[in-house]
Amino acid sequence: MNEKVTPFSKGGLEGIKVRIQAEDFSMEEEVERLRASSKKVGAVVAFLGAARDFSEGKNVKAIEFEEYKGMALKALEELRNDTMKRFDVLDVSIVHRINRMEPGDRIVLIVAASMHRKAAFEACEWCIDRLKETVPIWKKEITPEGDSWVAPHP
Amino acid sequence: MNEKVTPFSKGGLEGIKVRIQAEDFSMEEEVERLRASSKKVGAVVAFLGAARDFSEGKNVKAIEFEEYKGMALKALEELRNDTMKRFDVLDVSIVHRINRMEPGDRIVLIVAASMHRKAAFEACEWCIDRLKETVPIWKKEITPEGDSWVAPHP
Amino acid sequence: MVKVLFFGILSSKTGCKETEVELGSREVELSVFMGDLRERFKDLPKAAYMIAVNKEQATLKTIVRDNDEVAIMPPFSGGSR
Amino acid sequence: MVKVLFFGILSSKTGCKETEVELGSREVELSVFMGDLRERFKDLPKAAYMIAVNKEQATLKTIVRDNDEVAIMPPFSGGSR
Repeated sequence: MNEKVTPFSKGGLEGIKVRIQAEDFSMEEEVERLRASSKKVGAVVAFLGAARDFSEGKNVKAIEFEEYKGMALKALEELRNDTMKRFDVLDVSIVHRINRMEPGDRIVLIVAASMHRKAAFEACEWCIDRLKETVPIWKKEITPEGDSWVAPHP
Repeated sequence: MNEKVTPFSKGGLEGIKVRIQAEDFSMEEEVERLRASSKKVGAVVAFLGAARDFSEGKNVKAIEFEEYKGMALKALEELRNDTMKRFDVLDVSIVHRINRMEPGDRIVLIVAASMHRKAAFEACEWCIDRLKETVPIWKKEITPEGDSWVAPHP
Repeated sequence: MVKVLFFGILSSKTGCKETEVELGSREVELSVFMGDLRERFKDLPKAAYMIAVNKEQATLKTIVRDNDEVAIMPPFSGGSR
Repeated sequence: MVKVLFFGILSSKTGCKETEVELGSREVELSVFMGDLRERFKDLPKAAYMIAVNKEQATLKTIVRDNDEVAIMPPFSGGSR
């Protein structure tokens, strides 16, 4: 195991399950961590959001994410708690990257583990929808003409 | 890349994206293969089905999957095609393991890649629901008292 | 010879995974073929979840002839729970 | 001093990411605080998506006092498209 543990607000496993970090993450590691947490796990659903070819006719070279440090991680923790209360899941983890990202880079990973698959699908989808509404992170586009903040999209 | 390519019905990439095999699979590898297939990929949803603690009071040591060889893989290929026709996804892959499995073992992986996340969630969930109806694979439970075939569950 | 395969619980019920049926040059509808088979395997249920002839889903009207493969299948149970 | 943070597009509109406001020993409702701030930053929109005081979501009735941190936030845009 080469766990790349990054700074997080709480010590212990809880903190590992909710992270904001510049580095890339390992999907296998995140999924296995959740799966190994209980023998009851029958289904794991993972959502991976990636930076796709940006341009809609624009000359976007990269994107950059900024967080409200201190509040964004707290919001992610609340989001995880809300998800676990709302759905019949055994565990949930959320990783969001910040700073500069180029096309193809992985931005966000949400993993939900449950006994039965329906709950994991629902939890995972709800969680990413909700993340966009509740977590203070903003994206801007980097172009040769300068940076511009991106209006949110659903 | 240490791709463990197992026998499949067609050569080339198509075959790799639909497999029935005894060996375990790498989630990272499957997801990256799909993600790398197009710069348009903005969302990847992966469903992992695992063998959970079997027993409901029963003394189940392991489970075993049997396929109708030749027909099961063809059914998986049709399932992949149907999923890609039905949803706005860029790519889909399906891997189902057979033979003996113990608690915690990974059984099935379905990965859907799309531009927008909704299609990937829908495709992935539809695909696993449908797999249970259309792919000739059967499960039995291995107990000290003998084996018994499992009635299907939704 | 027609090769006959029983899968899952049906192999337990019939006590057989694979058998052969001699049709000679006769060609019969699957409904007839299944009727004859039930004479031999009394515990074979009246309805199967799916029957395939030569790995293609068949109907009771499908014609069975020499060298065909008939697979008799109970409901599938792939995937995790 | 009250620390004031502008995020995302609001930092572009105000031309400022972080500033300070002197309240002395006064305690004011956030609505008043924001009114005063708009005097200084004419391009600050009337409504923000969220305002937090000390990293907790605030309402226009929330009291702001010395040493508080006020963050003024436009709609979030985390996640992938």
